[in-house]
Amino acid sequence: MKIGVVTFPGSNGDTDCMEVLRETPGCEPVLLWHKSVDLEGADALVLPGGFAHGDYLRAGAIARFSPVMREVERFAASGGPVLGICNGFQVLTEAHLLPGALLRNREILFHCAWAHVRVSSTRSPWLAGIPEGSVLRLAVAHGQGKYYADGDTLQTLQERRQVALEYCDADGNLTPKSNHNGSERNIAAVTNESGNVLGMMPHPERSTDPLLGSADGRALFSSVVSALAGVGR
Amino acid sequence: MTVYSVSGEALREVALSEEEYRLAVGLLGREPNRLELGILGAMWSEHCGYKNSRPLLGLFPTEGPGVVQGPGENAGAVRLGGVLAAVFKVESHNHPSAIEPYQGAATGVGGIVRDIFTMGARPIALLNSLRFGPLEERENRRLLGGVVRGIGDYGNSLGIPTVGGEIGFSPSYNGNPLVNAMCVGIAPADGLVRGLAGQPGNVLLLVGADTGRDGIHGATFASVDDPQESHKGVIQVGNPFMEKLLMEACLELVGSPHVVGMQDLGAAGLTSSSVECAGRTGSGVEIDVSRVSRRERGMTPYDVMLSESQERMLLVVEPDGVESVRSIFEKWDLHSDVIGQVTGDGTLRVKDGDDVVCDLPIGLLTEDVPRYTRAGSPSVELKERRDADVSAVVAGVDHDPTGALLTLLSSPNIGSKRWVWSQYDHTIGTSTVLGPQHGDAAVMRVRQTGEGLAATMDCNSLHCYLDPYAGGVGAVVEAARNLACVGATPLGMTNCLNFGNPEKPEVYWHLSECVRGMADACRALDIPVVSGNVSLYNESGSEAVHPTPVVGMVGSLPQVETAVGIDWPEGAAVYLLTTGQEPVLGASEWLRVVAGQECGRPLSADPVAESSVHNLLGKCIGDGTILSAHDLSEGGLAVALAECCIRGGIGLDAPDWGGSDAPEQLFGEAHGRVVVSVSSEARTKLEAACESLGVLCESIGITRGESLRLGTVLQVPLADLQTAYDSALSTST
Amino acid sequence: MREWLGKITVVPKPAVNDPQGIAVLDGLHSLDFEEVRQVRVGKHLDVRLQAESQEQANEQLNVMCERLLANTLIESYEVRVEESDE
Amino acid sequence: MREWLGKITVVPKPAVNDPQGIAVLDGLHSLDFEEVRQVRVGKHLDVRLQAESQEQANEQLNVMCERLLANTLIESYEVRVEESDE
Ligand SMILES: Nc1ncnc2c1ncn2[C@@H]1O[C@H](COP(=O)(O)OP(=O)(O)O)[C@@H](O)[C@H]1O
Ligand SMILES: [Mg+2]
Repeated sequence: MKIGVVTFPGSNGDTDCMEVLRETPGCEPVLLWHKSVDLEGADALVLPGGFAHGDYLRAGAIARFSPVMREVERFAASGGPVLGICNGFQVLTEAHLLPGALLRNREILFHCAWAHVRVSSTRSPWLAGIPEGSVLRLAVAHGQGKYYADGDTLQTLQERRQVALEYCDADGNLTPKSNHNGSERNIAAVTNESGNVLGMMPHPERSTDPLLGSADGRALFSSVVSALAGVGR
Repeated sequence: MTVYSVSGEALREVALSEEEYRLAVGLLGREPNRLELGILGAMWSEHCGYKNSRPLLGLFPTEGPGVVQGPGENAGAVRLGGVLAAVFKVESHNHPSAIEPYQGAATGVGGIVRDIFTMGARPIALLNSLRFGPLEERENRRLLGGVVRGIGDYGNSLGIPTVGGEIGFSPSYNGNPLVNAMCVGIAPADGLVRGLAGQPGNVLLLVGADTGRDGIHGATFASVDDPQESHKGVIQVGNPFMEKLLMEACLELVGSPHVVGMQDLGAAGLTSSSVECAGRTGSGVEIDVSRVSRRERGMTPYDVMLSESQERMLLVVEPDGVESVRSIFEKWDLHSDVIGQVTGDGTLRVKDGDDVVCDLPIGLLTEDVPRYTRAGSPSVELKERRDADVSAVVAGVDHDPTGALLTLLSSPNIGSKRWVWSQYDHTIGTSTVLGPQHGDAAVMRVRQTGEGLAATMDCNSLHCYLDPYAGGVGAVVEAARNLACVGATPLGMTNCLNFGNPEKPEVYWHLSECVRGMADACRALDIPVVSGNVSLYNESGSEAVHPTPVVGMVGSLPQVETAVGIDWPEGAAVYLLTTGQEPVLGASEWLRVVAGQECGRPLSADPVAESSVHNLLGKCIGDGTILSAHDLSEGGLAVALAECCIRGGIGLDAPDWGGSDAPEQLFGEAHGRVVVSVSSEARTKLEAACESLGVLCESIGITRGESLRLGTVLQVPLADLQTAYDSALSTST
Repeated sequence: MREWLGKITVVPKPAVNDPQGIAVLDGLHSLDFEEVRQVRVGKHLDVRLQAESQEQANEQLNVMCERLLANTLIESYEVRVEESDE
Repeated sequence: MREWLGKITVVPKPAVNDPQGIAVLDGLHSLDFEEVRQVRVGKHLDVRLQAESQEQANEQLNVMCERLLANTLIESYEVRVEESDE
C-alpha cells in the first residue's frame, strides 16, 4: 500500500508522518513535493501539519494553489482516502474539499497539549478500524483550530455523520472544558460527504508511542491500510 | 597630540572611546573612513569583540575527551554515544526584546537555530531562559506576552519543539528583560561543518533573505546601556518560513565536497560573518556590495555591510561547486548571490562595483580588539544586604507553614508556567520523552541510538546577586543536578552571561566572581564549556539587572526509557537524599516572597559531595530503582514535595516525619538535596546504594491520599496546592 | 498602463466571533479607554498593481479577494483604489 | 455623547521587513496576477466608541494607537472616523 505524504515547503509534520507510516505494516510511504503533479501511484494521501507557505494571510490559503493540489482534488473526487492533519486540515477547508473553516483558538494563543477525542463516526477509512465511541488520547498543537461552520452546515454535518471526532474528557463526555479551542459542537475532525476525505486538528502521527504520552494515533494508519486492502484498490 | 578628523558624536555612534580610536589609528597607520569606522566599531563592540569578557572566559575549562568542538565556532559540540555529536549554544536577545518583544524574541530563536544548523546539525530541541520585572506592572505583562508568542511562533513554525527552560521575575529586570534561547542539534561527530574560509579563490555565496536596513548597529547598541534611548536602527522582523527553507537547504548541503564553510549572519551581519570566516583560516576576503540583493533602494555600502537582516547565510564554496550548490538553494526557492571571494592577503576588502570602499586588516578586527581586565568590588548596598541579620528578619515574620507554602506555590517564580509552555509546540518531532515541567530536565530520545539526550537551563540570579561566587557555582551544580534527576550524566555546558555595565566596579565584580564560581564548579564536576554568549550593559535607568549567568547543560542517558520525571506513582516510598548540608534562609525565595527581603547569603555548593548524589541518581534511575526524582531548589523541602504531589496527582502521607515547623526546615535552601520515590520492595536497595556512595538518606513517607501531610506540621489538600500553583501566572492571561 | 494602489480591508463576518477583537477591547478597557464599546480586528492590505484604468484595477482586486485574499465563508472585504504615488 | 466608528489601519513602515507581504505577493504571482508589484500586509481595526464630537473621537483613537494598537517603532497608522450606523 503506497501512502503519499504531500509536503509543502513549510510543512513540519511530514517527517513524523513518514516515520509512523514506515512503522505501519503493509505500508510504503512516499514524500510528494508540493510542486509535483504526479502522485506516484499513491493509494492514499496525507497532508501533514506545519505552516505550508508560512501560513501568512490565513493558514492553508496559499498552499491551496500549489501545483500538487489539483491532483489532490482529482484524487479526492475519485474516492481516494485523504487525511489532512492540523495544517493539512486547514489546507483542505481552504481548497473546499472539506466544509467549514478553522479560526483562531478561543483563547487566541497557540495551544500545545494532550486532548481526548471521541470517535463519533467511523465512515472514513482512516477510522473504519476503530470502534465507534472509542476515546483516543492525541496530541494537539495549533493556534487556529477552532472549527467553524454556519448553523445549517453543522446540522447537515451531524445528520450525515460527517463529524468524525469530538473533543471530550477522558471518559468520553463532551464537556465545555474539554473543548480546548472553542470549536463549534466540540468538533475535532470532519469528513466530506462521501467520507473519504478526513480533516482533523489533533496529531495522530505524534501519538504513536506510550513513551511520548500515547500510542492511540497508530490506529488511524493501520485502519486505512486494512480498509484499502479490503477494497483491493 | 594628534588631532583627528572624526567627531565625538561619530565615535559615540559606533560605541568606540577616543582611546580606542587612537589605538586603532595607530595600528592601521591612518584614519579609517566612515564605513571602516562602522566596521571597526561593530567588531570592537562587546557583543562581537568580547572586550571585557574574553579574559574571564579564559577561566572556563573547554577541553575534555568528549569535546568535539569547543568555543570559537558557531556552536559547541560534544560526543553523544558513539558516532553522533550534540551541538548546542545559547544566545541572548535582550535589547531587541526590550524594544519589540515579539520580534526581538522571535529573531533570537532564529539566530540560535541558525548557529546550530550552520554546524551541520539538525536542531532537535529549543529551550529558553527568561527574566522579567514583576507582573503586577502592565508593561511587564506586555513584554512577557510578546516574548512568549515570539519564541513560540518562530520555533513552532520551524517544527523544532521547545521543551524546557526557566523564567524568573524580579524588579531588577524592569525595562530590561532577559531573553536567552538555547538550541540543541544532532550531527555525525565527524561531519561537523565549520565557519571556515579556506583557500584563496573560494567563492562567497550569500543566501536567503534580501538585505534591508534592519538592525544597523545592533551589535553596538547591545553594548551600550540604555536600549530604549539608543536604538535608532530599523527593527528586525523575522521570517520563520524563510528560515525553514534555509535550514533544509543547508542540511541538504552537509557533506557536499564543494562546501568549505558555512557561517550565519548574526550581529554585525556580513561584516562579522566574513571576518570570522577569514579570521579562523588566516585568509582575507573581498566582497562586492553591489552584488548583494537588497530589499530597498538607495542603500549604501555601510548599510549593506552592517545590516542585520535576518535569515541570511554566508557559504564558502569551491569555485567548481558554485553551480551545484546554488541549484540546491533554487530547489528550496532560495535566492543566492555570489558576492566575493577568499583572498590570501589577510584583509577585509569591500568594493562597491569597481571602487574599493574598505580595506582593513582582518587582524585589526579580531586579534587586535582591546581587552580590558577591570578592578571590581561589591557596592556598599550589596554588602549591607548580604550581611543583614537574617535571623532577625525571620523572627519578625508571623510564621504560618500552610500559608507560606500556598503563597510560595502561587508566586510567579515557583508556580506553574503552563500558560507559557503550552504556547510552545513541544510534541513535534515525536522525540520529547520528558517535556516542559515533566522532569527536572527535558529529555529527548535519540532515534538513531535509543539514547536519551537531556537538557536544562538554570540560574538563581538572587543567589548570584547576594553571593556571585556561590551563585556561579550553584548555577552549574544545579544544572548538573537537574540532569541527574532525570537519570542523565552531563556531557557539556554552554552559558550566557547577562550582566550590567562592566565599567562599573560592582558589575565587574559580579561578573568576574560568577565566572570564577562557574569555572571552578565545571572543573570539579569535569564538565567542559563548549560555547556561550555574553550580554553586558543590561541596565535600565542606571540600575543593572541582577547578575544572571545562565547555564545551559546537556547530558545523556544510555537508554531513554529509564528517564524519570517529577511525578511519583501511588504507594511509593519517598526519601530525601542529601549531602548533609543544612538548609538556610539567606537569599531564599521564602525570604523574598514571605518576608519581602532580598538579603543574606546563599550556601555555596560542595561539588564533590554533590557528585556522589548525582552518581547515586544515575545508578538508581538507570537500573529502575528510583521511580521519580525532584531536586530541592527555590522554596526548599515543602515546595519540592508539593510539586511532586501536584505533578503526580497523588498526596504524600508522612505522619512520622520528625522535622520541626521552623521555616529553615520547610523552606530553607541548600544544595545536593533530592526527593526520590521507590517502590516499597526497593527500599533496602536504595538505602544500601546510599550507604555505599556516602549519600545521606532520610525516609519521609508514602505516596497516597489526597493531601500533603508532613507530621504534625502541615496538612494541605491536593486541590488547594493545585489551585495555588495554577494561579501563579494568572495575571498574565 | 498605470500604477494603482489598492487598499483592501478584510474583516471577520459578524456571525463569526472575533476573539482578537475582544482581547483588544479588554486591553483598551484596562488602559481606561472606557468609552470604547466594540472592536473588530481584521487585515489591511496595500496592493500596488498595474492596470489600464481605475475600474480595471478595482475589478482585478476584487477577483484577488475572492480567490485568495479573503475567505468569504468567514470574512467580508472592501476594496478601494487610489492612484499610486510611487 | 454620540457613537462613532473609528477605522484604523496599521501597516509596517516602509523600511521594515514584511515577510507576510512578500508571501502574499508570491501567492498572487503564482495565481497569475502578474500585474501586482508590491503587497504590504497590516491590521485593520473597527473601533466603536462614545465621544462628544468627531474631533474628540479622532483624538482618542490616535492616543489608543500610540499606546496600544500600533508599535510605532515598526508600524505606522491611520485613523478615520465615521458616524456609527449601529
Ligand atoms: N560565555 C561564554 N562561554 C563560552 N564561550 C563563549 C561565551 N561567550 C561566547 N563564547 C563563544 O565565542 C564565540 C562567539 O560567540 P558569538 O559572538 O555569540 O557568536 P555568534 O555571532 O555566532 O552568535 C562562540 O564560539 C561562542 O560559543
Ligand atoms: Mg554564528
